Amino acid sequence: MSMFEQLTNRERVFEFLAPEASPVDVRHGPILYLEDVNVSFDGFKAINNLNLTIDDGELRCIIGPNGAGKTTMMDIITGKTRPDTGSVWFGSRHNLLTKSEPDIASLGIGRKFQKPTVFEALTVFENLELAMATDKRILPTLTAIMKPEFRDRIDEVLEMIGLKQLRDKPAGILSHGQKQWLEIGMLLMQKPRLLLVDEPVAGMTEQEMERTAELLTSLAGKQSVVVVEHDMGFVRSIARQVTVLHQGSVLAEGTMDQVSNDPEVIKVYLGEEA
Amino acid sequence: MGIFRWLTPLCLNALCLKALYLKPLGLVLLLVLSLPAHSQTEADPGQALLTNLADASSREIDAAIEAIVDSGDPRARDWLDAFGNNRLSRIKDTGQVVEVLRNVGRNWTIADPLTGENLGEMSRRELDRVNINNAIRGKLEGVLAMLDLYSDDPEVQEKAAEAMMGKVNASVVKPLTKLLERDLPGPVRNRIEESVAIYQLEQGDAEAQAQAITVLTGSLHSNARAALNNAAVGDDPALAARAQEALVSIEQKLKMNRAAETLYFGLSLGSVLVLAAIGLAITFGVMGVINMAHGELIMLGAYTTWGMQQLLPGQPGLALILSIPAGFLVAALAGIAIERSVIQHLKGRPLETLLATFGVSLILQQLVRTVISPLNRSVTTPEWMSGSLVINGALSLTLNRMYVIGFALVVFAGLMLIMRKTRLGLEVRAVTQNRAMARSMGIRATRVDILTFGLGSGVAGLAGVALSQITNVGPNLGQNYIIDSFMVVVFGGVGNLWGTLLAGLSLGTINQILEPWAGSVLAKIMVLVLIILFIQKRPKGLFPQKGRAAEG
Amino acid sequence: MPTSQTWLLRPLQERSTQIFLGVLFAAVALVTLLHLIMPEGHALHVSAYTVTLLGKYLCYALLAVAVDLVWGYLGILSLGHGAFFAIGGYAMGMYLMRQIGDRGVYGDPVLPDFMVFLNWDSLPWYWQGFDMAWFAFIMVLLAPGLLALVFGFLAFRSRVTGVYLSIITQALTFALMLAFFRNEMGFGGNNGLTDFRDILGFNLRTDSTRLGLFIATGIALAIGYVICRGIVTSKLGRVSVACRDAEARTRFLGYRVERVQLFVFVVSAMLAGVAGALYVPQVGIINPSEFSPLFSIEVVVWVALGGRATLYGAVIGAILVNYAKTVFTGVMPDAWLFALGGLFVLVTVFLPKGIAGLLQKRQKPDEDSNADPSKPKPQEATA
Amino acid sequence: MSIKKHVKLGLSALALSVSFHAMAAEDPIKVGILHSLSGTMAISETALKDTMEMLIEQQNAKGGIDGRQLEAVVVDPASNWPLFAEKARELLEKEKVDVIFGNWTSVSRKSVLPVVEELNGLLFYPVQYEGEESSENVFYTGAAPNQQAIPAVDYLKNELGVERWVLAGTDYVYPRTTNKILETYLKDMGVAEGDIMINYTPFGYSDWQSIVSDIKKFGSAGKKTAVVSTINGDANVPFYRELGNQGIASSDIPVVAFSVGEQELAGIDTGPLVGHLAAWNYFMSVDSDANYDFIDAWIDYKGDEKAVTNDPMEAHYIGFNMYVEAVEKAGTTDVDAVKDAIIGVSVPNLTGGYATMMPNHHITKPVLIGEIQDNGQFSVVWETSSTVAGDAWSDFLPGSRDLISDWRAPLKCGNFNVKSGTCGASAGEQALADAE
Repeated sequence: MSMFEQLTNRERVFEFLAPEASPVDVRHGPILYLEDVNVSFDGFKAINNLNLTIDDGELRCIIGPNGAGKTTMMDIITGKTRPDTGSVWFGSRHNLLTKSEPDIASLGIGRKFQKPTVFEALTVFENLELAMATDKRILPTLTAIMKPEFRDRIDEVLEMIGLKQLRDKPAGILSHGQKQWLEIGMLLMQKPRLLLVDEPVAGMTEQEMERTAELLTSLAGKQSVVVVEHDMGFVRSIARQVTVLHQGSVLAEGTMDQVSNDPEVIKVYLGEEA
Repeated sequence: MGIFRWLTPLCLNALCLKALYLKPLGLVLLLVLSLPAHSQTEADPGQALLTNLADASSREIDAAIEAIVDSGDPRARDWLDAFGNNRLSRIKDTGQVVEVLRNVGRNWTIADPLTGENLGEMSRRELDRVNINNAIRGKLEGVLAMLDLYSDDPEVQEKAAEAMMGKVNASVVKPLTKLLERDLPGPVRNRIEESVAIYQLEQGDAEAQAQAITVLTGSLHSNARAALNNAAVGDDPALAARAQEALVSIEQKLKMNRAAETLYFGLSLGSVLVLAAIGLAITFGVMGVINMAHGELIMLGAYTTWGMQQLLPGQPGLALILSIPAGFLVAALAGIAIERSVIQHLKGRPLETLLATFGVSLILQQLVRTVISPLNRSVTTPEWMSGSLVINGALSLTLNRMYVIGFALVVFAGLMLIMRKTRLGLEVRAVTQNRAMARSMGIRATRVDILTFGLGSGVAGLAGVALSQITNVGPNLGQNYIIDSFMVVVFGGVGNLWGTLLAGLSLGTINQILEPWAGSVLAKIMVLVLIILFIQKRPKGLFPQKGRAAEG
Repeated sequence: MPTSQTWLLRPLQERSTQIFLGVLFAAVALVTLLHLIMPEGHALHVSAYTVTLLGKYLCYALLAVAVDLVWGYLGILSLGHGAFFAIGGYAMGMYLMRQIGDRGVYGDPVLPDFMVFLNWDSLPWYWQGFDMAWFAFIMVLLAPGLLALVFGFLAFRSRVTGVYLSIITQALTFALMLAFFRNEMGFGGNNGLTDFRDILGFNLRTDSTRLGLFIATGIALAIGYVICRGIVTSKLGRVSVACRDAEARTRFLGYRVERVQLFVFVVSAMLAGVAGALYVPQVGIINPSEFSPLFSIEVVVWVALGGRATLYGAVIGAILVNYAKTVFTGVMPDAWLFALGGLFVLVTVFLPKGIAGLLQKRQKPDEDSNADPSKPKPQEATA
Repeated sequence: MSIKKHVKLGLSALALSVSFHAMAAEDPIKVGILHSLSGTMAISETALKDTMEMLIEQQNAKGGIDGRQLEAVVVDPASNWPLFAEKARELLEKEKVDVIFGNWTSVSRKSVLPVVEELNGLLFYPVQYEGEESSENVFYTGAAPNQQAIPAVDYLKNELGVERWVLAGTDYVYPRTTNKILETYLKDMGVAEGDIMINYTPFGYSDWQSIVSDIKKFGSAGKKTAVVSTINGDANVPFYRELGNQGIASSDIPVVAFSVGEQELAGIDTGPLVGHLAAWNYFMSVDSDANYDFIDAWIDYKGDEKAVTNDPMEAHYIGFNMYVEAVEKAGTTDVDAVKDAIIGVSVPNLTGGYATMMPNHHITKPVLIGEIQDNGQFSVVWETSSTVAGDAWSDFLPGSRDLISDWRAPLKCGNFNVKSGTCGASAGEQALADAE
């Protein structure tokens, strides 16, 4: 990015002046565009001319063999990785490539990691508290007090993710599945416009999976959800639109049935699986 | 000036001198054998000469020396050497002049300079040293040099010629010029010509001076420059101008040499840094262990060298060579002990290892203080490592540093080999990349840890051996290097040996380039600040580690 | 604003802080009484020597608390906090030097003695203003704070973390030590600043002043403790812990990790500065050796010994180690380094949670090992 | 010293403890010894502690002072300057010692100074130092600059005809001050600015390459050049090594050192040093019976044939004997009485002469120039015809030119300004402090 842009980009230079999160403009439909995105790690092309659009309120599943670039794509969207070329827009106003992770998060993109990462030293309650969508600058955080409505909101989510009885236990003692849930809960606390969910059901029991499925589908509409998942069964149970990634670019897109009958897909992916 | 009065007669018949010098050893031996008899005849001239020398006041001393040389006595040279080395004493009550063979401790071993017979020990209370000081020693060197010029051994001649530089005066010019008529090895001839020229420049007539300048113009020798400098400020304007030209042309030559010199200094400092840091690069880079006791491991290596020299008195060279493996072993074992006793309990807590090993370093230091001594230990530099390799009058590379540079490179190459070519190296790299994975592939991570740490520590020991030739061997040796070592490793990029090499050498050179105009302290500060700023730009150093291992 | 108080007052409502403050004040009061009331030579009399000694311990304790704040709760192992301590100390020292006025051996009204005999003709600009107490005291906070701000800004912005950060903090204090050793710097070089006469008009060489400084230090420690406690029990404290344990995650929640780090780091540096400022008049000298990296490391070890991420642990650790030093240097001068070194090793290897850890174990054995003992209870959090 | 007492002492430090009852007259005379036994300065200071213990032992064998035995109280300030002040306070306030022998570095003395003045103690300081100080409570038995540096320079100038000067030192106050003094002194003697090169290096500096080569260049300007070294302890070994390796012989560019003594040489491979010079007020090699007896006693005490003696040890020897005599003269150990009694006391030194305590609390010393020998000893090549009295305030520093020190009544002032005719503040202010 050129020096000039650096200087003219208000949000980067005068961060303290920047509004916490200027509204996401989705009047033109899609909430997320990726255009001709390329990334390579010392020679290896992880993402290769990736083009992807997610509509507002859509629930999208992304599948693909290992190394297809699923996680890398999420890293790009959340600002962890910067692409070599291409553009990534959140709504039609925010160029994500110019923003830091916190900016992007406060714009309303929430992410759940492949490997569940919660703050083990903190209690379940505190984990959610930190995730809560509030003013996240230093002094407000320092002087923040636990308003009743906040607590209600948290308890509500606790209810939703079924960790009420573990409310004051340190997150460190949770089971793998429970951590997954907690992290989803943290996502909900963020009230994001777009949720990026990386392998949500890994290590979950059947009924946990079902509940996750319900939850995600219930979210769709209000928020846009992008789910990366290996578990075909699960995908099938929630998927409306499915995108198949292969070698860093979109191989096929459509309903589960469409893609699963797509010969290409069968060759590279389902074929492998079989 | 006056000192060389005596050389005039003596050198008119340079033969006597030559004879005196060239007396074949056998003959001298014969003489010595025949001495007892000789000394019985009560009047050994030597006795008188020595007493005269001993009694001489600073004014009479030249005469006394002169007398000894004139005597043409075969023992004269030994006497003068003894005198020069401060080994002549008088027995207080008898007034007899004796040569002190061993002057350590309360009782000294003395010998009779006339017969060479050992007179056993005597309390130093009973002895009265025959005084000599730098001034006299300087003159003495001139005399001995004059003698040596007649040697057949070119090396001796060269030394002598070197010594003559700036010591020439009226009395020796003639014999020197005579000497030039004989065919001499090139360097000797040049030196003599130059030394004569220097004299001419100071004393000679106009055209002699002109000649002198032409002779000296090429020379890089400091005495030559000194003479020219004097001439340049002299009262004869024409001469001064020419001297000035000569100086300018010399200065040109010097510039190059100085640059080369600075570079050499930089490399040698750099190689010291590399040596000190490379062991750390292994323990720190591979195992993520922050070993604050690393400095003390270096110290152990240095002390091993000292110990070796105690075991093999009189053979510092051999001791030094032997202490390379020994130092490695000692430090390696110490390192392994530390790993087993402390570090293995701190897996995955790198910052805690820092604290624990800091404690260890305190203990090791105090251990050395109490067991050995709080005082520094003296490590002697073997002949072949002292002095310097003379490229030309202005540029000479100190040998000990040159050896250290070489040693550093060898050690580095060795490590590279181990890392690249051996099974251990492979395993080590595997463990570095991904511990769990490596273990699951049947690599015994603990064993690797032990070996790695042993290796790193051993290398620290090697560094100690090298440092013993450059700096103090004392309890604080380690402290002085630990921080620099960390800087080098971090600057180079953790876990990357090439990085460490490059970082060490470049930091050393930068430091040496800055030093002349910034001063030593400021230079060091600048380097530190530079490192801090650099880390801001590249948080993982020159050569960052790739892969997930680096994320941690 | 009303809410801003709550974070500071919150600690006063939690029991651990109340106990801590209680013990601290009781001790200070007791010492004061015994010093004043008991006659010289009485078995229970506390000599001025002991008072000053304790005063020194308290300064170290405050420094340790500052270190614990960044290390324990933010996971930043600073090996350079001695630098902030020393800078605070120098700021105070400069004030004290100016107070000497013309009572220096050369009787120069303005220049300190060391400047006179290294014939400086005038006071360097950075010495200006230190004749005024208020200015000096502001500097005690500002100078270390500013250094921390600049250094921290550079470091955290470029996400220098873990070992690398520790090493460059070490480089920082080392560079400063070398710099202050230089006489050209105008800080008295190796001799540092000494021969102080009086502070705020009180003669430093009287027992009453010493007692006053001791009490002041006690109060400073109390305040410092409450501030730190206030931070760690606030939401910001929990964010810090979050940064410590999962930095990336915290970013994705929308927190500017580098700013959290910077804020806490600067606060901690200022506390360290105050500790240094109180330390100098009590020990009567400030010299570059306070910048020595080894000192900074030692401070960290105090914290480790007392128990990381429990502020009171830092206090315990600082006082214990330094008390041990006092005893050892008396009892076994030749061997005290063994004892100290051994202590460090044993603590880090066998007492990862330090003494505080032991205490907590006794309190609630069911405590899960993953959970950090420092974690505030929710009711505190939401009080 | 009994462990028990020290445990007690330790406890007292933290808890609120027993302070010892005042000494009755027949109690032993307590001699505090304040030398670092650990840390960086242990290298130099441990020997001084042993010396004191030896001297005290000898004195007790002679029946103590006026029948009172002496008792050594040893503490370890661990090379930590604030700790020096703390320990001094401990000695004076808790241990109630009658006198303290101690300190090596200037900074440690500076840090102790306010304490001894406040508590009105006695301190004997045995090391050569930069001067510019005269405290009512401190006796300086080491050399002031005019007892070491200036005579050494005279020697170089007159005996060796040196015209070009390198003043190399470690960057701390002693070298700084000494070099300032020498600079002025040399310039007064008409040495040109360009013929003086001044260089400072940090403590423990080990990379001398470029500096030594600079010296070499500086020396090739045609005039006889010498190095006046105030380089401190550890940095010396690499310095001399580098000199040797770059082929600078003592006959070309002699180095005269003020901080290299027998003890330092013990840790050096003396090969490259032979012929270089040092200026002290005592050398182990001095040919006097007093010295030989002292050495014998020392070697027996240490049980080490290789044990060496050095200048600061002699200073302690002199200081201790002066104290003994002063106490006998005053008939009491009362500090003020001793302070008055000791001025003018003169005791034999180890070089065959006498040392007298001057009113400025400095003593008279002979100045010796020694050449380093291959056996780690010095051979004396020159000495002052008579002893030199220590100068508290140098005549070659602008600030202190007009100051004199005289602790006798009525002047009783450590920094009396002869121009303004007033006594600098410290004494008066001290009186106030005492009054409170």
